[in-house]
Amino acid sequence: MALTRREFIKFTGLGLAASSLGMLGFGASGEAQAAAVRPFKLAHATETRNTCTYCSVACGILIYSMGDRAKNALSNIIHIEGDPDHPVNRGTLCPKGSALLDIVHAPTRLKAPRYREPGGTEFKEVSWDFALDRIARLMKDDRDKHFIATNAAGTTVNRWTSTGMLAASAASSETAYLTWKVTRSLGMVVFDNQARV
Amino acid sequence: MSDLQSQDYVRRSASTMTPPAARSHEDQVAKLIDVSRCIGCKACQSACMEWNNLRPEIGYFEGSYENPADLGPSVWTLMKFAEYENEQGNLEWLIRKDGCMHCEDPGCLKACPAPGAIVQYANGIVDFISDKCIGCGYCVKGCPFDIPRISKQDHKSYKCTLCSDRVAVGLEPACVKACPTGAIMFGSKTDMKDWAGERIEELKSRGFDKAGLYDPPEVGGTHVMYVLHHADKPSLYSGLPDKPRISPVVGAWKGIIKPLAVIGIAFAALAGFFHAITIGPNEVTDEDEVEGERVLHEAESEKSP
Amino acid sequence: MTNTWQDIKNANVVIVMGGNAAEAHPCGFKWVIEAKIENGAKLVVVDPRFTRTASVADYYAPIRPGTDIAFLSGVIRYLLEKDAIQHEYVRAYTNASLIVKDGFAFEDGLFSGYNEETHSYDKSSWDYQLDEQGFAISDDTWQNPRCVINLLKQHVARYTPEMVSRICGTPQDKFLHICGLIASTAAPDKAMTSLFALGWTQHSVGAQNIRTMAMVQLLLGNIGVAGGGMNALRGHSNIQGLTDIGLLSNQMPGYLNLPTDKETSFDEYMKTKLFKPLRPGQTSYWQNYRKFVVSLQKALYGDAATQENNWAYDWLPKLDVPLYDIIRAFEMMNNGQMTGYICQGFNPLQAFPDRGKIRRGLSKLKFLVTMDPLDTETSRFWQDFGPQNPAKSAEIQTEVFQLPTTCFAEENGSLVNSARWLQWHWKAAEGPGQAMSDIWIMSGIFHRMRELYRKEGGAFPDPLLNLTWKYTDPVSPDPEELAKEMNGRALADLTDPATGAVATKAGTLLDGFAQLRDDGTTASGCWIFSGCFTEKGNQMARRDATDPREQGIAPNWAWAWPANRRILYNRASADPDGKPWNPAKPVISWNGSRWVGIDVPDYGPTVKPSDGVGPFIMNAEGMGRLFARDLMAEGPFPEHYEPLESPVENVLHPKVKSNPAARVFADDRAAFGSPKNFPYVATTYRLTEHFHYWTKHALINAILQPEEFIEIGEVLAKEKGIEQGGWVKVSSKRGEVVCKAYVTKRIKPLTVDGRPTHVIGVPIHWGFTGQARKGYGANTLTPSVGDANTQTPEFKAFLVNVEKTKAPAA
Amino acid sequence: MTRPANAITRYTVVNRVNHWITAICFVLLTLSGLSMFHPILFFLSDLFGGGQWTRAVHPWIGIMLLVSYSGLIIQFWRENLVHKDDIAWMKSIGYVVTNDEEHVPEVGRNNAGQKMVFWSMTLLIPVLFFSGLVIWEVYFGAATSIPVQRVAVLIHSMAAIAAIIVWVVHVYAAIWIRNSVRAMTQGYVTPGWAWRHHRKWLRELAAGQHDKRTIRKHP
Repeated sequence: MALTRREFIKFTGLGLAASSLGMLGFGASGEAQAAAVRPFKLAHATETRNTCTYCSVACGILIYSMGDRAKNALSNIIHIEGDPDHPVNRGTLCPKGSALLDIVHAPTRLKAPRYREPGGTEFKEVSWDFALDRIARLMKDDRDKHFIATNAAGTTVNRWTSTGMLAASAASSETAYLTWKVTRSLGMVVFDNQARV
Repeated sequence: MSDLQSQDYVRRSASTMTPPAARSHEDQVAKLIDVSRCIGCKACQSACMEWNNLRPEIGYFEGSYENPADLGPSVWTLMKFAEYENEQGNLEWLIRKDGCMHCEDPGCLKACPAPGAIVQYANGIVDFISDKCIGCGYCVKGCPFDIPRISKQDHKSYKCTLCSDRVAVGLEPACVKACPTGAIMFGSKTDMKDWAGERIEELKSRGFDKAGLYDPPEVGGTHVMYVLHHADKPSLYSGLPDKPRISPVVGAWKGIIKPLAVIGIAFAALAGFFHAITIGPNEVTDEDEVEGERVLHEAESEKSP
Repeated sequence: MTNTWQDIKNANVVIVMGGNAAEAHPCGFKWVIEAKIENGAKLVVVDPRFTRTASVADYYAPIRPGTDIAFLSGVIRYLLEKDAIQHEYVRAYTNASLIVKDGFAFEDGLFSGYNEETHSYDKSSWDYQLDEQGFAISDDTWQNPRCVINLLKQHVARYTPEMVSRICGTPQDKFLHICGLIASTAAPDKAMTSLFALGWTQHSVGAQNIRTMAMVQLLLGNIGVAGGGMNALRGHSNIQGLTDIGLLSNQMPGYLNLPTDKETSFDEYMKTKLFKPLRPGQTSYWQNYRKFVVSLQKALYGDAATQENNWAYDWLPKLDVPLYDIIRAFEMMNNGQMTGYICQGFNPLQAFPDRGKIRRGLSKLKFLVTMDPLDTETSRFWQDFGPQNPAKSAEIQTEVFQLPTTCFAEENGSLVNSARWLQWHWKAAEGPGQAMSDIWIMSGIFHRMRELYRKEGGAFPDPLLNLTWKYTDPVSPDPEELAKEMNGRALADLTDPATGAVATKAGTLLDGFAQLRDDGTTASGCWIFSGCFTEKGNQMARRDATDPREQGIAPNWAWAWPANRRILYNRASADPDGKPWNPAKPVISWNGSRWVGIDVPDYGPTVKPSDGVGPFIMNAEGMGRLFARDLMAEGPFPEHYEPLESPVENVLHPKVKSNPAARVFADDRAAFGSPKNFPYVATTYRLTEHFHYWTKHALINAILQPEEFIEIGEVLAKEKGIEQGGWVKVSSKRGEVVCKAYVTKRIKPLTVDGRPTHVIGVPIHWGFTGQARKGYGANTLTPSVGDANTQTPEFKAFLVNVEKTKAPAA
Repeated sequence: MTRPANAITRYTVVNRVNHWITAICFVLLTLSGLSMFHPILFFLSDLFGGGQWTRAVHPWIGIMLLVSYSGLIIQFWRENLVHKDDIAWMKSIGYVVTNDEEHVPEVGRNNAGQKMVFWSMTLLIPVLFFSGLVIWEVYFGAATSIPVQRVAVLIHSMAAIAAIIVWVVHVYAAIWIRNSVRAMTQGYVTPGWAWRHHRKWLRELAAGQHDKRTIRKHP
């Protein structure tokens, strides 16, 4: 077999360090084979298939979380990368998708319901019950006050225009459907989503 | 026969070693960056930061899409953008992913004084082993591409590892996987060169007569290669060196100076040694003492009234 | 998208205009690169800026923002003049041959029937001449001057290359070169794909921008074929799904229209929806409209929706105006007509035009509820953040609820991508702290409201009390149950009408919308999703990526509506005899007894080619429309109208400068600036490093693009003494932004009507919450006016001034 | 400390303390510097607590050396000025190395060899200091360009080698010329030593051309 390039380099001692040491004839080689590569961090992480939350290319993603879903382990997401099986993205992700981990763990993720009083300068944490009871009360009061059952012509129109809803275009279709049901059952018509922006 | 995910060392800084030869390392890995497919989206940067747990400081807008402003201890790859008006007066936005080139003949490794702080695996990856790094910055001086950066936090040198932790388990590097347009490919160096050949043909068919592969022989070739539309002028791409080579100054310092130094110092020491055993010490004799005393006494008596 | 992302690789020409696919959809854009490499495709980019898409283009031409219709009308003129159209396709599959009513006319920028007072058209003349049977009259020889194709030719005759260049600022040679590239795909076996997004929609003529290109594509025979189509790249991950499910003021799930005041009864409503074929033998989904509506009502109200109560028709709210879109909502807020607003995963303070108006509107609410995983600007509109949000908290009486929600990684469910694929995803971890799912929160509000109405009574509680809620866990319904409800199920045993045998047992999930009935025996929450979750299981969770012939269909990956069809109008991929136009890339073809191929036919599977049923089965004539009849607000043919804020007059018809059918509220009109004070054209856009206003919360993205800036050409920068990276003040009549400048070669002055016109680029991503540096937000500058059809705000063309300024005090 | 009654003070306490501070710094710098210069000597870094410590401490010792050596320059520059005598001494270097002092011209306080050591170090230490600053990564890594740093590192290592060779000569000379070490440790020499090695200086001393205190005073 002809001399490969690697062997050529080895034999000719192209490396200057190696050559000068070679001249002296000794050096530290004993510990050369110590483990060096950073351990692979996903070895036993739990893999969950998901879809990127950002744009409508809808790249397939693999979410890796610490913990194997055992009863005593609370899963924590440690890494997200592209799903190589996905026909569109084939494992790739854009700069937003590649950084999904940082949106999941953003310091500005909200962790508790908060409430701001009229004229207030700060939010204060409140319980879910307080928030939802109060919201339902405000909505009902407004609906009862402003609901339009019939228009000037006497036609039944059953609409409520004084409270509006903007729906989330990153929410799942199931969330969207449930939102639609609730919103429309209240007669709400000021209703939109991000389709235009 | 391929052992592309090998973790065997073939080079190790500041050490002599016999590369393990029993295993076959016929082929090596390479990353091919096809700038003609690159859209500068920074997915590679993002994926690199995410995988390697790197989060540099949030910077400022500084008159370019280049962010952060420079490579750094926690910026191992960086998209560089150059607005170039060609001879026809048409604008070309030349975007290049900068980062470690994983030279076959790595200047950093040569310059490094700390045994084992820089290693090269049999697959060609040049890796910095942080716990052995002493932070001297010699690798910075050894590198022909201006890549390594020393951290002010831990005074260790950092750069792209070519995701050696992923490659070691048979995965492609994070940037390669993320790249949306396939501008970054990964595989054996042979395959990458073949693929680059096809790409260059295609580019030539689109009128880029000077398209070519950047695999600079001056550093023994690299394990990160570029397909350039203007391979005749690599420096158009935000200063990619036209002819990268380990600086002769570094060569002298890490090369000829070392044996000369040893010879010089050893010669001085040996000269002394042999002088000592041949000629021996120069000792004051009793006569000297007498003479000395005499001179002093004469002087004192002269001055004495 | 009419086609799939991967199908882009089959194109011969890819035109990116009205979008910036490389930056906004990098992973989808890979298929453009594939087309270039594997199919030798040419990539053409037309954009005001030399974008990252342009950086890999074969050909780039600049264009002034808001003049795409002029450009594309010029293309149509070129195609007709050079006869570079696919004749057989145009003749058979478009309405080119149909004869238009005599009353239809176009003069001085206005179509027939304009009412100056209402800024709207009486569209009765915008239609075909019909024969006694009610079918449109046709002249296949195109001799009749009232043929659509002849009227079109006449309409676009004004758009000469000189005129295009004069309006758009695109150099003539570049325009003509692009015309040539486009024309090359008129060959039956060649295809061009059009990739677009907000660059076309966010104009006062947004819908017409898209229509014009659709017409180009029809003339070239590029709709329905592999590598062709009109591909709206779309925005958010489930923007398609929310549109499909009708979370819009005038919509119901599956593109069914919410009733209006005029539709006083269910019968009246159905009358306007009745499908009347305009060509003999034409069929359409819309024949089944009643089945869809009844099945929806049964899904919503169950046993309470009966034949007797007209399927609870009166429980649906009815509209008195065409749209209660967001621009109108904020107009109402500012007028004190609104009490409350719920923003679910939506940040209107950043996202909607005229930020000052948005802030004033929110300040007038009694209550605001935000539901979001992140700390949004909207939820803090009342807080003083300095010049970026100068709010006087004490004066704002709005009660604000900031509700923390889980995110994508913390829930199960499906999303619909722009290629209409419904893809299921799985939860990976719990949400942080007390964050709860939107489903839990909406259910919580619903239960509390229902309880209050039960206890206290109140305004018309019937729909609320009768809404179906038969979920295993009513507090937090399982997404799978909701998906099944949308898919639909049989409420009684369904018999095959031909044999009388029971085909579908009561209670079973339906296989598709073909099984829907209008007698109340089926329920389906979203007819187009019917088939997504059948007795065979969750079709959206399918993961077989097999792709026959690697043509980019992957029919067994997830599920696509309608009926798992991947390429819409795919009948048009074959010639009238059923033979593929492009034998190398067939989609479906007629095998003598039925339609076969790699995709589900968008057509009756056994309808013979000789039956002459048109391929565009959503349309009453079964044809692609070069003449839109009465479906567009501003005319059946596209016409160039200047943006509401524009630096020049409309050179085609000075009297009618801008979209005559645009809806402009008086206070918004007063906030338009003139070119005298605001001489530069501005356009807003996204950068690839960020997703709207979310990713400034993600550290990596904040690092990748940390700070607000604008882009300005070298010539104007020099004129204004603006340095690279220096500080500038950009102002419009509505507000000002102080930020840094990116002086670039990528924006060049355009010569418009003989005068140099400068364009300023304004990326949108910065606000005052999150990790990136604080910014004013591009919507500080933008005008509050929408497209005449959709009310999509005109973010892409408006007027500003720019001045050098000093760095603000830290 | 006992000392003979006829002792002549050659180095004062200040001289000696200063010298030995310099010497310690120099040795530490040599050890740490060599450990970073040549891989076979990397083990020397263990003396300083490992490579990181060696790298960190080396420049600080360098600063100490510069300051310390400046003291020596101030104290000794006059007596190291070059004279015609030095040339004569250089010419008779053969007799010097063979211990044949009688054939060597009479030497003043310092011979030409000693002066060469002094001036070599006076040149090399600032060179080492300034080239060292350029490559002091922690503080000055960004102050100069990489090509400049490359040159600096080359200069630094060459200067260091030169300094080490000078040092070897210096150390050997001290051992070779017996009782020189005592001069720098205890400060005195005997009249005989002075007669033998620095006869001219002895005569000058005797003639009172130097401070009287240097003779038979407590050093």
